Amino acid sequence: MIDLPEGGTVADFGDLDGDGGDWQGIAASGGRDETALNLSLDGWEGPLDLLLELARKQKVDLRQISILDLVDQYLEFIDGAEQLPLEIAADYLVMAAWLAYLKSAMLLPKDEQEDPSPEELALRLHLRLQRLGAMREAASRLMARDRVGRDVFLRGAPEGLRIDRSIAWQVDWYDLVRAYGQVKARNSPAFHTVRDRQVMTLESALDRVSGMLGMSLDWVELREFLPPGADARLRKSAMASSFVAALELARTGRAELAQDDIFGPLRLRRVRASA
Amino acid sequence: MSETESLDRAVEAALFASEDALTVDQLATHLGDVDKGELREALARLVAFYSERGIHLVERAKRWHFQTAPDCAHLLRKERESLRKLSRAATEVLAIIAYHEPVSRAEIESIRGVQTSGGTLDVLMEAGWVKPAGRREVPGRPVIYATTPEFLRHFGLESRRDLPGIDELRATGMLDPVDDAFEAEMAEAGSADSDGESDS
Amino acid sequence: MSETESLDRAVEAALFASEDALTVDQLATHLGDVDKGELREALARLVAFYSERGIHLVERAKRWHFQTAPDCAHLLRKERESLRKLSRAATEVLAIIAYHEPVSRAEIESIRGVQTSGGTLDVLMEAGWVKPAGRREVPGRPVIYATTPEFLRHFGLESRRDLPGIDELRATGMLDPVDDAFEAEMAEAGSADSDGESDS
Repeated sequence: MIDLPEGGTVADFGDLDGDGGDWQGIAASGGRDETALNLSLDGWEGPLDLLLELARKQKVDLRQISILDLVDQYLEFIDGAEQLPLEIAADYLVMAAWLAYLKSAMLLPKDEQEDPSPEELALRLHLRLQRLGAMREAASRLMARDRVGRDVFLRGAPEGLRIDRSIAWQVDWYDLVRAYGQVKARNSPAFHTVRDRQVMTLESALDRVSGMLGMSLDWVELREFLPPGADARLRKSAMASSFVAALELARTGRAELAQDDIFGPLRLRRVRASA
Repeated sequence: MSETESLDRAVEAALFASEDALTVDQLATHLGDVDKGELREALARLVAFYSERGIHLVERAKRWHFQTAPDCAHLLRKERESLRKLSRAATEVLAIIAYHEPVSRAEIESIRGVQTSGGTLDVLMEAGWVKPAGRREVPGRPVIYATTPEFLRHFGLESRRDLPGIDELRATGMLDPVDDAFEAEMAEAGSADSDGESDS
Repeated sequence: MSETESLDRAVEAALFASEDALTVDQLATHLGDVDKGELREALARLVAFYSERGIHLVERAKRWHFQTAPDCAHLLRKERESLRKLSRAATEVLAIIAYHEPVSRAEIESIRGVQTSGGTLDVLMEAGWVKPAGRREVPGRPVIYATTPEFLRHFGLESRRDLPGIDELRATGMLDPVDDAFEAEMAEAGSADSDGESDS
């Protein structure tokens, strides 16, 4: 087993017994890394965590720890931890390698040092440890507060405040009457009447046009054949029928057609009997 | 802090946090075998202390608990009115009742041309606009419904005779062509019907 | 009974009876639109009135509730199931979220130097202490986390300003990212070098 003293100021963290769950005392089902680490490393959560605990062992302010000492302690610890399962060891070994490099770099004369300088690397490590340490401290102070359900308690059996909602239904006179109108309209028998629409049949147009042609020898505009005073719809129908009648009369040789320009007025004239 | 004060505080906290009313015995055990005589004195002091407050310490069937002062009880239940528009189905049923009262549910349905759920009538009765008005003396003796004085008040009517007649409705275009009404009906069916009326 | 007494009793009763802590707004509405200024005065009077009692009136995250006095804990604890204890990982993650919020999982991990299993955040969210608080508008749009009013209530904090030591941590740069701190240190070292002797 790895022999490490208990962490100093973090007594409130109880996860050193290796159960690995997020709630102490609840069977471990937690993260793969946590479970594995706890089994073999007594609860150290990764290399940074281990480094922080080692740093605390120097018993000085975190701001004054010796990085060189820390590197030595870490490497010594990893050396001693022989039976680490490989998959857990990986992170720790990467850190060990990096620290070994850092140490050798720090021992080099200044002008042989590479960029970034080992001092800068060490400073970064230092800053990270400080921040992790600060959060760990804060967490333990937070956990030590008077907590609801542990130190202070809420009312055991509150009566409860109730808001009973009653509904005030809204409808106005217009909605009411209109609704009735719609019911009546929907359900009263509906009578559909087809309006009597005035049309001029082709036969009557033929009669009318040929009759009217007989009365004149001159050209007459097609328009003149329409019944006077007819409403718009009848006029349309009469125009269509009269046009077809005109064509028919022309086809059978009883009338001549003339149109001076496209869409111009269409004119008819009776064909005089050659006989 | 005096010893009695400290005991009072402990009793107070224990009764406050307890989910059940506690007997003197339970309290005594709970607080670490306090003398029961002292405990009773503490309870008496607390009853007096809280007698004018919004919460009282009371004993019921030898068990002690805190409860809201009776005159503050109304604060715990608060009525809140929310306005809601009457659904189309309910409005139609209300209109039919108003024009045809008294009517049975079957008659309402035959006028509306669709089934009417019981919930719709309940809403109208809850609103206070419609009430049962006896039974029709026909087989099955169905309940018949009529409007209430509250209905007239709500719509500002002197009497039901003030409702516009069919001819007036037609004149104002309220008797829409069937297609329009049908379209509106379909639109309504699309939106969820809040009082559960199913128009089939 | 004077008017202030009557208001005090009403506030007392409502807060005693409520299952949840109440904001001043909620209280005002519930008590029938009481003036909020007067309400705050009543709350202040009640805080003072109960300060020496076994139960205290406290404000957490702008919500008010009664709870037992902390020094009565030993009397009440024994019958209670003691709180499940959080794992070290979960307490650290909680602290990091509380002191840095809002913070992404990657940021939490960079402080802890170890991956955070999803289960740890789940535990904190299930406890009701942590909630997702949107996404950080950086590539990948990671979810960011923050604490809840329930967190403040559980740990007896009026607001995040009451987090233990937060002012000092902020002043010493402990809540700044390592990169920022590093830049600052280097800048400082640079200026120190320039007015001191340079050794290379």
